[in-house]
Amino acid sequence: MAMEYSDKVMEHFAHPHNVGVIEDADGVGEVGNAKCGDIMKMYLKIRDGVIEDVKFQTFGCASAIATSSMATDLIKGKPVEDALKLTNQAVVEALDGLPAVKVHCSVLAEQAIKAALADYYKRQGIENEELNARLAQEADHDHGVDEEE
Amino acid sequence: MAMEYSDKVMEHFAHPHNVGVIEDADGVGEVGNAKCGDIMKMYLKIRDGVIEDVKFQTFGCASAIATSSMATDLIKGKPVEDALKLTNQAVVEALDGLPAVKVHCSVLAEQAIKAALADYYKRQGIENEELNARLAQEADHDHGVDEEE
Amino acid sequence: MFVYADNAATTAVSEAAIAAMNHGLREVYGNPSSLHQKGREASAALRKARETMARNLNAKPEEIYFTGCGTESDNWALRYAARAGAAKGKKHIISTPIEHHAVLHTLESLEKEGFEITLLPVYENGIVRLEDLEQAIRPDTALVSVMYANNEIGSIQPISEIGALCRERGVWFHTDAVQAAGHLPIDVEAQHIDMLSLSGHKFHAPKGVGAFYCRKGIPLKPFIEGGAQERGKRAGTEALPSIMAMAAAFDDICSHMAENTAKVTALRDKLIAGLSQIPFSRLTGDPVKRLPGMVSFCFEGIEGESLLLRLDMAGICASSGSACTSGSLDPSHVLLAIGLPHEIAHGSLRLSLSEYNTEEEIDYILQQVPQVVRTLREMSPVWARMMEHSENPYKD
Amino acid sequence: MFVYADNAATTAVSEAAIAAMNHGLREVYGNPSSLHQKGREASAALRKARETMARNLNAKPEEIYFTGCGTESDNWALRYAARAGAAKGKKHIISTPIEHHAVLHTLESLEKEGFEITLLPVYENGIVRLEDLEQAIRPDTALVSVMYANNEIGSIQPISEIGALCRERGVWFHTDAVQAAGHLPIDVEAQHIDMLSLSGHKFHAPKGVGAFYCRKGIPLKPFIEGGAQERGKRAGTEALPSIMAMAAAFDDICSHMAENTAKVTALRDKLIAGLSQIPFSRLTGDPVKRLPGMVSFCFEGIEGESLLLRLDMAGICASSGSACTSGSLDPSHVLLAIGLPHEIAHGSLRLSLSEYNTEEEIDYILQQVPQVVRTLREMSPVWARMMEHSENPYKD
Ligand SMILES: Cc1ncc(COP(=O)(O)O)c(C=O)c1O
Ligand SMILES: Cc1ncc(COP(=O)(O)O)c(C=O)c1O
Repeated sequence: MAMEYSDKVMEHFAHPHNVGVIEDADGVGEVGNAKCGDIMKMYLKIRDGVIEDVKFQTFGCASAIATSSMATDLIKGKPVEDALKLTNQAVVEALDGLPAVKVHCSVLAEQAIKAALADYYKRQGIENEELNARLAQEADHDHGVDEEE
Repeated sequence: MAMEYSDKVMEHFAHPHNVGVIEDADGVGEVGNAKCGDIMKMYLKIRDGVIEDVKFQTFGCASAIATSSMATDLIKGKPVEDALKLTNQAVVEALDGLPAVKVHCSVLAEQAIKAALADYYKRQGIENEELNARLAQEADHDHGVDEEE
Repeated sequence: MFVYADNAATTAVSEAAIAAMNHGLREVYGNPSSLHQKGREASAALRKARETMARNLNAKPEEIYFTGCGTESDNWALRYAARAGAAKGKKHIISTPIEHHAVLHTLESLEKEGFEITLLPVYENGIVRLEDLEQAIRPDTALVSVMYANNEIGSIQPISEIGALCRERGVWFHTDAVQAAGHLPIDVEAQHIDMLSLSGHKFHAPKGVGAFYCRKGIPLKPFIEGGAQERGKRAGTEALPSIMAMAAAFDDICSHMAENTAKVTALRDKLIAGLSQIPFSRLTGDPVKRLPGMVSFCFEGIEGESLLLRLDMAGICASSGSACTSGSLDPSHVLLAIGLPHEIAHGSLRLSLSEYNTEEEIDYILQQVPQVVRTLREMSPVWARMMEHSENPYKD
Repeated sequence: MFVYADNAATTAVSEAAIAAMNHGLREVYGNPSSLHQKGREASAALRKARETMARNLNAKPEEIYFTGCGTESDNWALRYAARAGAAKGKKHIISTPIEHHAVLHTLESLEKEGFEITLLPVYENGIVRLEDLEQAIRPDTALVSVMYANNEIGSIQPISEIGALCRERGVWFHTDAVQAAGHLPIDVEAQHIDMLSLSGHKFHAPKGVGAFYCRKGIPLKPFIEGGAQERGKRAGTEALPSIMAMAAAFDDICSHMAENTAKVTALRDKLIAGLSQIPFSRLTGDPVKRLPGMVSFCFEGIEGESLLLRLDMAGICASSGSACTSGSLDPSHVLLAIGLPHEIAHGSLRLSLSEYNTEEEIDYILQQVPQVVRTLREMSPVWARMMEHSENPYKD
């Protein structure tokens, strides 16, 4: 049976927000790989602990593009602490749901943001052990999930 | 797939010729059995070696009735020698063919006539060895065929 | 006059089904697996049809699988249950001798492959007894398959009781509901049915589409393998227009079941009463626990095909035994299983009614059948012999 | 503008098929097994449909069996040949890695059941080589199953040569002709085909009906068991209206094959030429030995589903890989088998045309696809990386 995307997903897919590159980004994160069919790259501009600007580039299906768009919307203008707490569930909910086989896209969006934040911390000379550990763990986990499909 | 009967078969089935009983018959023959779903009984009135009258009773399918009707038509008014030579193929041909699964009905008609003729010979005190032998053999053969279906 | 009274063989297609079919053919022609708008449209129609089927069986939509015919559903149930059973060392299957060939022939094949098959007795009325089933169930029983209602004599089995017993004993229960669906109430939950087969063309949907219900939790495996259609359980592009037509027909007939049953039962009982007047006739199957439209008789001294073709000449479409076995030289296995001798079983007639039949048609049948029976008896040597020992009712 | 360009997934139903279908639904509603007039009418229509199918394949009517779908035909061929082979100690089957899942998944099951499967290489153009087949055939080879034309890249196999080789070596040859039937000439005699599968909905018949050809002399056994339909070889009441529709559609398309091929090939080649202008694009499958309507491309740096849904928004129905595998996370097994790396295989687009398509539609596709590809590339990090090493064609 054909998958069904919500209107919200289709709206963000058709007219994604925050597409592009920030040349002088303060943090850049990329997750996924082309072999699996999804790559997301996030660029953050952070001033005074607030995400002033965010842009993304995504190679992937409609839900990968839509979750990228929605996730960037959800963190833009927010304090870094809030962005760190963004979950993939929050992205899925904001999009009025995703087909089961596509939920991994929202995980990727969450991870891409965290990877960009980790990069930001690193550039700031801050080692956020917890974040790094979680990212490493999730990358493993995500890979596991992919293999099960 | 539904079996298909020729118009000739349907005509003889709908309006069979020579149905009935000859009370003072010179020869009577019955073949088949109700278990197999076909019984034919033939009555012959013979004068001067000619089949003056013939009647039949049949319990059976449309082709059993049609072959009885046609077989009696084919021998009525004919010399006994001709009746002895009647083959089931001749009956089938006269009916413009029979479905493969129904050919055994024509065999039954041939046998019924032969049985009636054997009875006639017997009553005349003539032992027609050849006829009796053939009847016995055919009865076996026919039974064999039925079991193969 | 033309009377179609062979609804157990197949039914005329309803206007509701034809309309749904044409909508499917003209508009919803996409492949439900396709992602584009035509595919999504098709997928939505498929979902709706599945919901409709489920609702009318009190099943969940994800428990319904669309198939190519009732026979495929039966094959699937038996082949799957056998395979799953064998994997656990259970190679015993219980059924009845009056199942449709779709079940019986598959059981014969399974027997050759090493399964043990128990066929429960069905007695003169064509109905199994619970105590027989109770005794037949063994620790290695993989499946009980008992048809809901018989296609030749219309007898209805105690499905709820069988379901409850099987559930209690932890044995899967499949029912071939091809003749029941749309004509008798079905509630897979209340009746504890684990698997069920149905076929559209027995309730005014087109031929060539069926459904298979399999209770959630049973780890069903495909019978037809390939693409991921039907949640990976039944491959092959879905027969969407036919499926839409079947759902429309099923919804239609299920929502009119009470009134249809009242009407058809009245016609049936009038016909049964009238035909019972024919001397040396007998109703086959249970007089009460029978399908609303099923009139099945044996007339002694004559043979079914002749009867059927004479009625056909009079414009009445009927059947002798099951349509599938017509053309065979043996009388129906169902009539033999209920203990009729061969020679009587040969004289069977089945008139199967639907809500499309009218009282005038019944009157016409009641005028024709006795005449035809009489004509055929008058040329039957078997009848003649019977009359040597009885009073000939036709002597005037 | 609305353009349906997904004819390899399924086709719109033709007027000829709809008319035949409705005739079947309204008039010829009897069961072909019934003896009465409605049954004989149905049986005659069935015979006519069988003759029509046979004539257009150069087969004999008694070599044609109607099935529920192409998948059932494929399952039947493989399961039967495996069983017959096993009985003679032959447990080796030869096929290709680009078969439809109806074949591949059945082969996987057979492998688990102890059969040995050889999948011939298909090279970059997706076509098997005779010398590979010649070497693969063994004394214990039970069947060679090679599809006539591929459903994703359209490559056409050397069927006549394969048939001749198999005949010479005494091995049964089955071909899945689901994509070929109605679009490429088929002559089962001249091409030495022993078994062939086809499915109506790929040539403007409704979904849910297929056919299986099996050469006379092969002692075919049923896959679906039950009643005596199809000369005892395929049980289940025949899907008569769908069968009539399929025969009408098949006759229609086969008798217009030359003109359809000319028209569709011209549209295809125009579309291929136009899409080849897109930088970093590549045609998949053989450029010449391909289905008349099949346009299959990979566009680097983007992903197929996005492409497909953007085109859908523009009114163009297309597909990425096979409709059956859409929704899976893996790229198509066909594209991988012809050696494309995963990341490129993910960017596949299939536009499959029929004779219903027009030149304006092609122009419209040619206007939309490059735009959509460009838009998606502009948001793709993969493309951005590629452009670090090349001249960006979109830089103005
Ligand atoms: C090559 C091929 N084989 C088999 C099939 C299966 O046909 P169906 O879906 O009608 O069962 C298809 C289409 O889906 C196909 O393209
Ligand atoms: C009781 C029963 N089971 C199964 C079937 C098979 O259904 P189909 O012919 O649609 O495959 C029939 C009818 O033919 C039937 O009456």
